[in-house]
Amino acid sequence: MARSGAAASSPASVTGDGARSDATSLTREQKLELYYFMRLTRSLEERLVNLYRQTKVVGGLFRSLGQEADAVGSAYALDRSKGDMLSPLIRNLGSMLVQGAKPNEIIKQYMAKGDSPTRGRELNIHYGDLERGFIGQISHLGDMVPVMAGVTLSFKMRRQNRVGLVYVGDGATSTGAFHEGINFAAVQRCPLVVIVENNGYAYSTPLRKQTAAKQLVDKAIGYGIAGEQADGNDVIATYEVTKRAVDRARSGGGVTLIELITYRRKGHAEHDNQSYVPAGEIDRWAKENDPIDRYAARLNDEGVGAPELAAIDARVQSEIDEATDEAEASPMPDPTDALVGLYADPPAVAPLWFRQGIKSAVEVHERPASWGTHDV
Amino acid sequence: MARSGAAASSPASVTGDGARSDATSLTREQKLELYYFMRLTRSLEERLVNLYRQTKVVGGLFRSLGQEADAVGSAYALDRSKGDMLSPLIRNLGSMLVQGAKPNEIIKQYMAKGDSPTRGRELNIHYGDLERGFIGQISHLGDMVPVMAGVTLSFKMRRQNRVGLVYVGDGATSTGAFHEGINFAAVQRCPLVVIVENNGYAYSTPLRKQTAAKQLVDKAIGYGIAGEQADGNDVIATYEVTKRAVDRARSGGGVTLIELITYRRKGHAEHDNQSYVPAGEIDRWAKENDPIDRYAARLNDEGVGAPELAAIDARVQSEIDEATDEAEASPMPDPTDALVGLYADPPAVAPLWFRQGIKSAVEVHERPASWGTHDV
Amino acid sequence: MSEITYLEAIREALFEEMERDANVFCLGEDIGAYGGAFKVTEGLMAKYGEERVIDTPISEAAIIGAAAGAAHMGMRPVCEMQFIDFISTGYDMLTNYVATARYRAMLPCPMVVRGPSGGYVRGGPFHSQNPEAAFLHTPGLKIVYPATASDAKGLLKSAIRDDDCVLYFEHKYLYRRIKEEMPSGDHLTPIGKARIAREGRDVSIITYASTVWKALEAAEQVEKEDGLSVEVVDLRTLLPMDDDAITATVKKTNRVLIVHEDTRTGGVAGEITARITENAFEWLDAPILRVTAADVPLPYSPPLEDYVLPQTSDIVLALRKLAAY
Amino acid sequence: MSEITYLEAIREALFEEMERDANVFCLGEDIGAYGGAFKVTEGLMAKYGEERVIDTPISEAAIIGAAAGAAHMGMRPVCEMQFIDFISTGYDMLTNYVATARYRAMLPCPMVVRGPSGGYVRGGPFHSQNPEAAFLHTPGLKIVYPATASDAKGLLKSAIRDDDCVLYFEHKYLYRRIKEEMPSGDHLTPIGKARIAREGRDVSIITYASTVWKALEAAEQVEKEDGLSVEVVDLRTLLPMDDDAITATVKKTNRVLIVHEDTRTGGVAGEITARITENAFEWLDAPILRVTAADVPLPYSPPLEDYVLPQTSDIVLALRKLAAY
Ligand SMILES: Cc1ncc(C[n+]2csc(CCOP(=O)(O)OP(=O)(O)O)c2C)c(N)n1
Ligand SMILES: Cc1ncc(C[n+]2csc(CCOP(=O)(O)OP(=O)(O)O)c2C)c(N)n1
Ligand SMILES: [Mg+2]
Ligand SMILES: [Mg+2]
Repeated sequence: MARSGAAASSPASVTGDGARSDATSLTREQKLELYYFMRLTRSLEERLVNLYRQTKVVGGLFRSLGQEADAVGSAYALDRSKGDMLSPLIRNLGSMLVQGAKPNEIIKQYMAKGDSPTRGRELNIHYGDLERGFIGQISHLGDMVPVMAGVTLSFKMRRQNRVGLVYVGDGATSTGAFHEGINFAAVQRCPLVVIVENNGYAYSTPLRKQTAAKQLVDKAIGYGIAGEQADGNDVIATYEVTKRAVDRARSGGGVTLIELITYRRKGHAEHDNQSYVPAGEIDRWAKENDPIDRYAARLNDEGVGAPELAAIDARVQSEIDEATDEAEASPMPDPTDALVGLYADPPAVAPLWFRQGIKSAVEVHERPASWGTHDV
Repeated sequence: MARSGAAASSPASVTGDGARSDATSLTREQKLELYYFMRLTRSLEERLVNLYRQTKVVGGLFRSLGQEADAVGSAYALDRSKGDMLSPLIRNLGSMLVQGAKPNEIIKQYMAKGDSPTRGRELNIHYGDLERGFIGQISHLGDMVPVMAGVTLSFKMRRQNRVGLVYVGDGATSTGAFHEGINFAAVQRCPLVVIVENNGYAYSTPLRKQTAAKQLVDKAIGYGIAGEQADGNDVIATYEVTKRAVDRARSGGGVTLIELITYRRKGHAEHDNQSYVPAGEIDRWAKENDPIDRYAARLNDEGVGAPELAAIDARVQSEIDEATDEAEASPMPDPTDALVGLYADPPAVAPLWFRQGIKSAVEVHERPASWGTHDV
Repeated sequence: MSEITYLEAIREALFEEMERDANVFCLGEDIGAYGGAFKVTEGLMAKYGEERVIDTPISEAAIIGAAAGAAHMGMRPVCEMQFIDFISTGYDMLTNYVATARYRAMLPCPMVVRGPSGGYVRGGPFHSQNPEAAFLHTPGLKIVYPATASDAKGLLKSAIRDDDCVLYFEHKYLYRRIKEEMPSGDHLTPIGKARIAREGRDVSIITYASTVWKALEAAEQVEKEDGLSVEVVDLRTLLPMDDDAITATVKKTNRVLIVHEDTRTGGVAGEITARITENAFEWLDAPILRVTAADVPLPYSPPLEDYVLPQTSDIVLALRKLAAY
Repeated sequence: MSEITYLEAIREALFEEMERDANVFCLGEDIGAYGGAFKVTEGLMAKYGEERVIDTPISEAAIIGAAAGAAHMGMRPVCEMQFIDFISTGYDMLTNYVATARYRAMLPCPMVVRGPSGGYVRGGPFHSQNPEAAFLHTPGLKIVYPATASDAKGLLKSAIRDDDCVLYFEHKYLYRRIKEEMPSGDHLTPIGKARIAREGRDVSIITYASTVWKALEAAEQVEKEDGLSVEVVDLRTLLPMDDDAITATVKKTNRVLIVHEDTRTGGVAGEITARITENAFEWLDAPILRVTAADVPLPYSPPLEDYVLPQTSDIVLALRKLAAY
């Protein structure tokens, strides 16, 4: 395996005891729930691919194939009953599902429906819900780090027992916003976990063109925070390393930077043909290090039979079918809804003079040739 | 001494062999030149204080008292004959003098004269000269790091044997620009030396409110570059550590981050009363760790007699007197020069309609009460 | 009650709002023990502690982003930019994250970003900026820029209570130069409403911030010397713009001069002009004129700064030209 | 010669300029082996190598800052923003460092920042922006925004040769939708000169970029249906603005409609309006009207995006209103 063993390298600056895939306090039920969320993530994305090919998706489609363990395992370490919050990125569909996002919301978002969580304003999984504890990202990479520094600063100021988690990709670690945000949180000892999902690429850019650091976890010491690295394709290891960081944050120990080693098996978005990837690399990860295969094997070893997993798979399928039906039947937004909700006051922007009384701008929506050729 | 011994702590991530104040290949002549530049820096600033008190300085006045060794020793490690370049900050008057800046230029800048290097456009030591190899900074902290990454990238692309040096304060390490710039240079293995002048404060903010890192040199490993720390109040140690980094850069070894431990004995600018500084701290540094006193003692030990140093002091004084006379006699800028030189083409902006044919906007220049109360 | 300066009025607003609402907190560089580069926040940390008056690292993007995050959770952060010129490093955070939060993600973002703005103080190109035009173009933000001490107080208090992000620019030339007795009680200046700084019949000057004072000076001069009656409208809020007040003054005098300290091209005057020609074209008896800074970075040497920035004499010249048209 | 698309024209300009001048190099995210998010730089790295076609980390401020540093030393960098929306994170670097370099420190800064701009492609609020107004306000920059394939090529070549920083916005909706035969030889479009895209007598439309095409469509429609003769001026360069061309068309038709895709308040139309009332007020027979996007972040769902962005039918309506005035 190319890089999945990185957790074992245990650099000087990494605290904790690295991957402990075997030791976990999770119950059997919780373990099956992890499986459920990973399967749901993958199958839901597969459904989106179908819809995309039917040209029912508006805009690009983003996959987290091969990264489901990283997303699900880390989010699972948060305590929803305590009001923990997370800020997902484009590969964190799994994290959002754990936090309570619903498949029909995701499909509606991708189909730009009027009753999608953003009412058709923002694309793909860019949405949030303060109640359920996740915050809608913007495209500008790194920007969510300062925002989550502020979210968790408010936890601290209000003496709340809550923790926040923010994801960044290997590429996003190069942004100024990442740096300013993590440093701010470190100084304030905010209860924040920063997960760097090192999936080897930022769009087409391999890690070595993104940073000269040997490993991204090496950045922790420069911020004076705890740093850990784990195998992001091992859902239990991911859960455990995140859980330690969440506990540390909750008990006043401040920020942890976790580097999860994983691999992006699909292109940046569906249109990307991955011509820049060395031959064989993707296959190797698919064959030797698929997080769901690995986890199913492990569960099997632990006595969970194939029929039990198949039952979960079936449940996932029917949930997705139902969600798809609901999403497809949903209406597109009302054009003039575009004017609503920019400010608390006034509640809507007035239509421009040439649109007074006009309800929609064009009768038929052209589908530009470039649809699907652009990214988040 | 509060923090001057930091060089001895030799953290795991620091390469090289720390402070080697005793071992140096500098000649006697060069050593005296170091003394000259440190003395020139201090005396020139003292002259500026006089001019400031006479309200002849326009705007704030910035001191590097106690940091002369850091500025002079590091800049001295560049090779001007090879076309090395540096980007100074507000505490780097000494670095600029080493690189060829002239006292009369500095005084003219502070007096906003028409024949100052920026013709009255920019304040204090914010100016540069490509010929002599220094680049005019802007106020926005951190921004010079990407710029120097680009300067040194051009050295690399053109197979030139040149090196660049950029200064940042402890405070400026928190900026996104610093992070993006140093990372960019690290990946490109630019021939760049980044000197972090850790003088304990950013304006009124002590280091612990700026970063949670134990030491700033710990940031090096996160960028995959060499890191060294040295006693910035020891001019020889500063020279040596910088020289190693310059040699590394010139021989293709890429970026080095050097943390120089020093102390800002004056306020952020002349108006700052340093009320936030713990009692006794400044005195302690002044008494126990003045870089010029320390260096004079060392030279004395090495056989340089007091008369020889006094002669240098006298030479410095007469150079400054001459420079002051020249600067005082210089004209203020011609008002309409404000319209010249924004673009290469057109060479000047046209005057606005209400100023056609008008040569100056007001007859008498009011001196606002807030002069001197603002910073760079 | 006694008079207080523009700067003291800002400070008073901060004290009152922090006292009134425990969710209000301040963050910025050197605002704590030091009291800020201009001492606006002096005494605040002593009273409200380090947790509600936060000295931050030098990172404007983080200051603004963290404020947004805290605002989502119900806090009411007030960010200080040490000089407003440094807001440029938070430009992305403000225009992309903050301004769109409610619209794209139903995230409330009640926060204020404030800082010393403007020139006439020999501050040079990076300590004299007027960034209002750079943000006028961003739906989702509100922008206020007070010219008087009572508006400085009233607008800041309104801004802190506003449920969206308000950029509050305070003019450093006015900090200690103007004084006023504060209206009694819980003084709020409404956001979005202009103020008639001087009534007049012959020509209108539309302006804001420092140049309100220059406009008033010029108005007085031409009244004395030319017998002209000049109306001066102080916009106070730039976004949303008070179209009613603008249209009303145009209909009254039929001659308009727009004055701002900021550079000319792409400045706020353009937007005002466009609104006037749309809303009151037929009432115009003369071209709309602009007196603004010249289109260069602001140089620091006194003769240069004076030449670049608009002066009272320029306004006088423009008023005469308009009156004679 | 055969026709090439707007996108191919940009690529052709890059190849020609890199061939002509060894100081020209490109830097940006994924522009190398991958050829860029839209494949504008496809083939460039294969031909000129990794040193002259640099895949950078995700750091727009560093890309722009490094370009400036290299430009000081005589290089001619061309920066790609993967989407122009990300230029916001380099806003400080551009407006404070780059734009002032020559003026404050005699530092030459010949560089280009380019990237896919604009909407009509369901890109949502962060992949559809038109940032021209945010920079119009910065003396020291130049801004071009071509509408045709030949201008796309000619302006990029001129921008690369310009001795100052040029922001080059390329409209992604036009990338593959328009084609044109390139003028032969070393084709340069002058910076600062507008283009008459269509001659007319009754009303002038002043516009640029994508809406040039909508303006032409509308012009044709009202010619057919109403017998109106509409002149369409494609500004091409926004900074410096071609006052001569603007004044000339106003004096010819006496009725002006300004159209841009960008949001209304603080958009470029305001500046154009101000210049017209200053330079040609007496020639106006009707108010200057604006057709622009509504003042909201651009939503992504088709019915919403279509509603927010200006459409041909809006221009038709405005032309009729102006003609009837
Ligand atoms: C500031 C900024 N610059 C550029 C982009 C364009 N962009 C979108 S995703 C991406 C690559 C992200 O890579 P990484 O952070 O590793 O996340 P991954 O997609 O691998 O999960 C880029 C360059 C962006 N969104 N934001
Ligand atoms: C981006 C930015 N934010 C704020 C400032 C205001 N400012 C000027 S100097 C300074 C403190 C700098 O501290 P440090 O980097 O440690 O340098 P020192 O003055 O100690 O040498 C601050 C906050 C600035 N110049 N740039
Ligand atoms: Mg990645
Ligand atoms: Mg410092």
